[in-house]
Amino acid sequence: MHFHLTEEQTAIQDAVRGTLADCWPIERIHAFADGEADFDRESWDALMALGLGGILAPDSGMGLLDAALACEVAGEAAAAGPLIGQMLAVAAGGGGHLDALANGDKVAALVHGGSTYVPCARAADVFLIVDRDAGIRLVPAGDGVAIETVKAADRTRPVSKVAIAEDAGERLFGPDDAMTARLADAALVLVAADALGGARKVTDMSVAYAREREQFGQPIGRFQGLKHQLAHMALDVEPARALVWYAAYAWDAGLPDAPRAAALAKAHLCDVYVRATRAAVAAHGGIGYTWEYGLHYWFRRAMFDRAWLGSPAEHRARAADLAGW
Amino acid sequence: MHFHLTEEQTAIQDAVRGTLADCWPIERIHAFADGEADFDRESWDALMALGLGGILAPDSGMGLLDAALACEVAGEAAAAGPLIGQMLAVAAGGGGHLDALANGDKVAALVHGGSTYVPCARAADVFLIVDRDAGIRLVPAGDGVAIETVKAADRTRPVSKVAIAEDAGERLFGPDDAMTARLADAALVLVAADALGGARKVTDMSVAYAREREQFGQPIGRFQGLKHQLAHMALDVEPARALVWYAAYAWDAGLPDAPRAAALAKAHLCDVYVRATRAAVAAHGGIGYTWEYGLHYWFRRAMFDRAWLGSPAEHRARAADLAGW
Amino acid sequence: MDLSYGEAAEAFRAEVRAFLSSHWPPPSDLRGADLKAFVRAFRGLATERGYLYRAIQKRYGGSEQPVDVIRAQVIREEFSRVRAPMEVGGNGMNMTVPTLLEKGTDEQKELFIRKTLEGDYIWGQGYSEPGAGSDLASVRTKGELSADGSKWIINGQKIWTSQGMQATHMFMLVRTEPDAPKHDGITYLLIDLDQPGVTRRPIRQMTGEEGDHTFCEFFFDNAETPVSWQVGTRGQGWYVSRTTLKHERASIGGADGLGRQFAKLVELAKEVGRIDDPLVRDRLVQIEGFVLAHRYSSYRIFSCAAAGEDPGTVPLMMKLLLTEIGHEMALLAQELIGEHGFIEPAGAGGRGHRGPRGPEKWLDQIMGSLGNSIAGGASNIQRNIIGERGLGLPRDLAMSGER
Amino acid sequence: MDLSYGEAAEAFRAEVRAFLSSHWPPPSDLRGADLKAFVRAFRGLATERGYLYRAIQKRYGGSEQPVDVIRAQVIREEFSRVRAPMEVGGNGMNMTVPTLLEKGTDEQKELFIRKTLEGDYIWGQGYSEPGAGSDLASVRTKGELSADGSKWIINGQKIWTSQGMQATHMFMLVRTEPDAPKHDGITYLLIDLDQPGVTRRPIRQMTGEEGDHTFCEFFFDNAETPVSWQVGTRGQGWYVSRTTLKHERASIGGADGLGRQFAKLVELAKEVGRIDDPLVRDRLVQIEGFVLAHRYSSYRIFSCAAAGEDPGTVPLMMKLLLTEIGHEMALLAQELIGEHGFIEPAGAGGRGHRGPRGPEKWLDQIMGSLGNSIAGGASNIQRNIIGERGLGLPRDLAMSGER
Repeated sequence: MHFHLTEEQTAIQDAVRGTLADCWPIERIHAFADGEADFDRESWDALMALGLGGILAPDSGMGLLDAALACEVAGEAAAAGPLIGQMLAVAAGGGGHLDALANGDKVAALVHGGSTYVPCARAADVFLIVDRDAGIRLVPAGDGVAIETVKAADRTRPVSKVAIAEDAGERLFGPDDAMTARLADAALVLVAADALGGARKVTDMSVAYAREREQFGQPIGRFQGLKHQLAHMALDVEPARALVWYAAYAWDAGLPDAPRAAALAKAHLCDVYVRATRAAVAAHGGIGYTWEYGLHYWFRRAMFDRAWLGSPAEHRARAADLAGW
Repeated sequence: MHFHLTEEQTAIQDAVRGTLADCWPIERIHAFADGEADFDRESWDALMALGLGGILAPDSGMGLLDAALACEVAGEAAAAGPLIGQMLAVAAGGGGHLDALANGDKVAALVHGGSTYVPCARAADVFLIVDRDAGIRLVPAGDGVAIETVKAADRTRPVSKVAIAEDAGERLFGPDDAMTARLADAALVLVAADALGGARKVTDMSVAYAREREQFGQPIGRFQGLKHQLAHMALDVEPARALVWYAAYAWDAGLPDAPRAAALAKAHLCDVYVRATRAAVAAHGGIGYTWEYGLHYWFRRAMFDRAWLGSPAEHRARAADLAGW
Repeated sequence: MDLSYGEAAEAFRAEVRAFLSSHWPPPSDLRGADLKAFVRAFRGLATERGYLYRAIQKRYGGSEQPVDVIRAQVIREEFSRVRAPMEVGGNGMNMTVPTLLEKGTDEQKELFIRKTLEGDYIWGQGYSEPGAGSDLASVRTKGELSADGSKWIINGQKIWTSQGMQATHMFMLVRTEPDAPKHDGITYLLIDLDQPGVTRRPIRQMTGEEGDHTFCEFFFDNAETPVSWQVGTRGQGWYVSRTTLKHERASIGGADGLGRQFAKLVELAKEVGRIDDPLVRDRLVQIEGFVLAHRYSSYRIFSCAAAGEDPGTVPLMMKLLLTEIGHEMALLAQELIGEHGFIEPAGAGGRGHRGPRGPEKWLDQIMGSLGNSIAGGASNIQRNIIGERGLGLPRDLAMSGER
Repeated sequence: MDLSYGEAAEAFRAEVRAFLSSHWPPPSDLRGADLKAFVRAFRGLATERGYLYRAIQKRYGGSEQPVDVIRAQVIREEFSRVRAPMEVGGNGMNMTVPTLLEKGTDEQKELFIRKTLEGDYIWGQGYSEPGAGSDLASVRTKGELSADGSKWIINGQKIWTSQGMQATHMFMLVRTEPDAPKHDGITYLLIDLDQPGVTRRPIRQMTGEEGDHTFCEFFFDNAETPVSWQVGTRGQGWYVSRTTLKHERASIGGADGLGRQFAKLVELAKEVGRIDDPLVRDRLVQIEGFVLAHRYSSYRIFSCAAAGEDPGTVPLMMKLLLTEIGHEMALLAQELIGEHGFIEPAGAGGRGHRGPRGPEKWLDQIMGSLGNSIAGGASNIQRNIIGERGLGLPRDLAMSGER
């Protein structure tokens, strides 16, 4: 029985955390957010140098849990770059680009079947379309792919409008292939992990602020009103971590409840993330409402995670169906 | 423009409140709750002596708002007796018993169409069946009415199981008669008023307790945690009062949105009542959980009000339909 | 109960309508300075007729009318129906003028009130400081008398000044007696912002907004103001400011605005094809219950005010109720907009992006609803107010020194 | 990650199963005292084999096994699978025994531990007093030494003693030095409840329950206990009791119970024909998210314990999480039972009503969920613990004197 992180996993998370702390201090996030790019090569290369691109490669010896741990830290750091798409493209076999994708030379963006919005699309060399009803395709950028730049709300993973011709690229798996559902499930778990990291980050920011900031001659965290609100944020976030772990574990172990665990984790964590970011702004008061302080980057990521790949209500309805109720 | 109580209305409420305070000190509530009766003649006569039975008589010069103000105080006092049924039977014209109902000599129980549970059924001389789909009937106790005593959860308005023959009694209004819908709406407003009174009562009990009770050398109401919980109870209850007033006013004035206002008030206040009673028990700690302290009587009334005449979800669905969404 | 205003009010309404129909709107070809002059003249006429600035004496440019909340409401309704300009808004009318009327010298009243209500002086609020927030009495901006005793010399920083880019003047709290107890060392000053010692910087908010109407930070570096512009006694500024805050609280509300926003939420549900979803219908009616509780409670407060009766505790709750309903609406809006929320709405972000606004415009409300908890006293302060002033619970230990 | 227990554990499981299959269940015709004797003998055997009382030394009747949470879990699973009796429960095992093992004298250990784990002594908790609640240190029950110094004479009242009707003994906090600071004047005593100075009264709860297993009030009127039954130093009882409370907290949890209750809620939705209602489906899965977060977090805590690693802050949250999930389930149950909730469930109400239980049985859970906030520390105390111990926020001013 082992249901907590191994020393190695903790060490990997720490390494990714360190790298991302170097890449994305708040000033760099500001600069990226106010720029026009949807991708940052330097930070991407640093992550890829850690081997994150190849975590889900068939022979990596790692699994979705390891991928989720990396995505969690990316969510914490509000990192730019289509990490989830990259990992899944590799998991899908790479369609002839496996090495270039695993080492990050090529960039893969994830396209949710039926959605026209794609994060980091302008930087992508290939598009991985994951569609439970239509299967999985890998489409190289270029012919058959039309990209329209829009003003994105999530400034750290800006979306573009993308239209892909139906016959473009290569179909990797059909709709009935088990891999299609598995990759769609994996995507849900990785978004849930991103949400977990973000929710934990804004909780930590709020707690740190409440310990420092004084009002009426007291650190504001001494007041029960705020203290209980922070306790509730932590209560919402920390136990939910185990949902992500379980969903990733179930996927790695091929347990029968893996699809349901993925749907539940996506729905639950994305709700948690939205609640946590809202509570964090309230806990900070005025400063949390400024652009400069930066809480809004996570708020915007929470909005994105929630709606991307289907809303919580949608996945809860699926989870109810999957339970056979 | 007048959207608050007149001096006269306040005086009537105070008179009813005073009478009920005499009738129902907590010891009498305990005794009634542990007894077998579903009716208390003495307190009933005291209320009827105030004229509450006849408020909705065609010539009373009063209206549903006045009836609601009385029901609110009955809810506050956790009073026994089928006050709502009595008022509505009179509003329905009394089917030949108008005077005896208005002065309380005869007792009317309200039967919600389709439901088998009827509060205070064993004491009833007549049954007023209100059914939006089948119209309104008045049925005398006796032949064609079978009553089975059950152990009721709401100890202050105990229900029985009642089966009434389809051809029993007299049909007062058909399903398409406007009075049928109007009386069904009035019933919703009166239950909302009962819920308002109960919710306000348990809030007041909680506040009083928080001001008296000391822990850690402080009145517990000084602690922000509890203070904010009590503020939220008050915030939930006090503004909702105006929903009851508006629904009663709209019914009295025959405004087109009266049916919707009734549905909304019933749904909203019954939710408020359940939340308030739960919060009150939590605010009191252990003592609130004892039988003797008596909070549970309002908790049980809240459970009853919520489910009686249709759940909040049911009336919200109706309200959405009535809005033409 | 009766929601009509009565015959006298309807007669008055007819009078107001007649006035409006002959003086508003301006000729459709009027532009720029001409339009401005027209509006100014219109306000003058409306004031002469007793429709505007009713609480203000004639000598300061008001119409000096007896208190009549029904008439005031009729005026609001009729002006708003034809979109005619009412009183100049902002901190000047809400805070400076009431404070001056109550605590100002005759000279100050002469100097500031008329100019404020004619819109020439625009006032920024100088209460909050970085690191102060809800604890306004912890002011650190310093005021020192000049050597000749004629001027206050001001050094420090103020933050969260609304309309900061337009403001011509500021009312501010400065610490003038550093050794006095926290609440007793503060002085209330008025200051002209157009001077070298004052620097202003717009604050970019989380919505990205940073235009003419955003909040500002102000830096004071030996800024000056005459001693005669001090309101109330030296060292008693905290108590002067308390008057003002009450005025601010009373001016926040807006049942109509909330109702309009709720109607838009229903429209959004239709626009995105979710209006038939039972979950959405249930949530909408749940929220509407609170929206209507707020609306009818505002009727109740209004009705008590009109009758001169005590409305009880419910006025203390309106601000927090509004904030909480805003949160609930935001959460449902987030559910409804779905992927539309991936796009920044036009007009936001300060990068000059303009254009038509689809469902993504709800992003403004979604983030804006968070701003409500901050403006005009944070929600936890509101909860304290309800608990302490409304329910009579004892004050916090940490604030037992506060008044 | 790996939720299997590994080969060694499975070998151990086989051994436990073999033991159980030869010693449980009792012959089906066994009744009354014979059945009791069988159970007692079974526990004795199971202890000899090292399955029960693992943390307790052999000399006191335990099996003195090395700490092995995996084995302990396997034992729990296997015993529970065949419904075999495990350790005697209640306050005795959860609180008295751990306290005695840590702070008791040899005489006390000899005297009480074996009798407790064989079920002869049943312990009531004597902490709460009327008017004390979460503030346990405000004990007012008085303890005074007898003239000859051999006995404590106890006067006062205790409340919320679980299993109060069965209890043979009580561990209690009494104030022995009225002039010492609040926390330093308390002594921890053990007392025999079978004496004239002790009166017990069952507390009827809001569910109506008032049977053998309800809480009690105890009144002490010159009750006595030998000085040798005092645990720890005189005046240091508060600190002795702190050890105990930790044990209690660790023993509350129960992911399986919560999961079973959730499964029943789903059954209820089916039973009342609401399972196809989209609102109900959505609420069910929302709640299930929390139920599973609780379950998997208990795996996480268990796994860390098995590996001897620090599980972080999540153990501090499990009690409040459970309480809050209970509330959410109660609210949905209230929606689902509808008119079934008009009937008191059989077995409740103390009026001897017995019979089959339909959906109305949820009334027990609905009211019971409120009891959770009270038992084992009120929810606001749990929130303080999470905020202060979990997040490192500073202590309340009012409690700055507490430790």
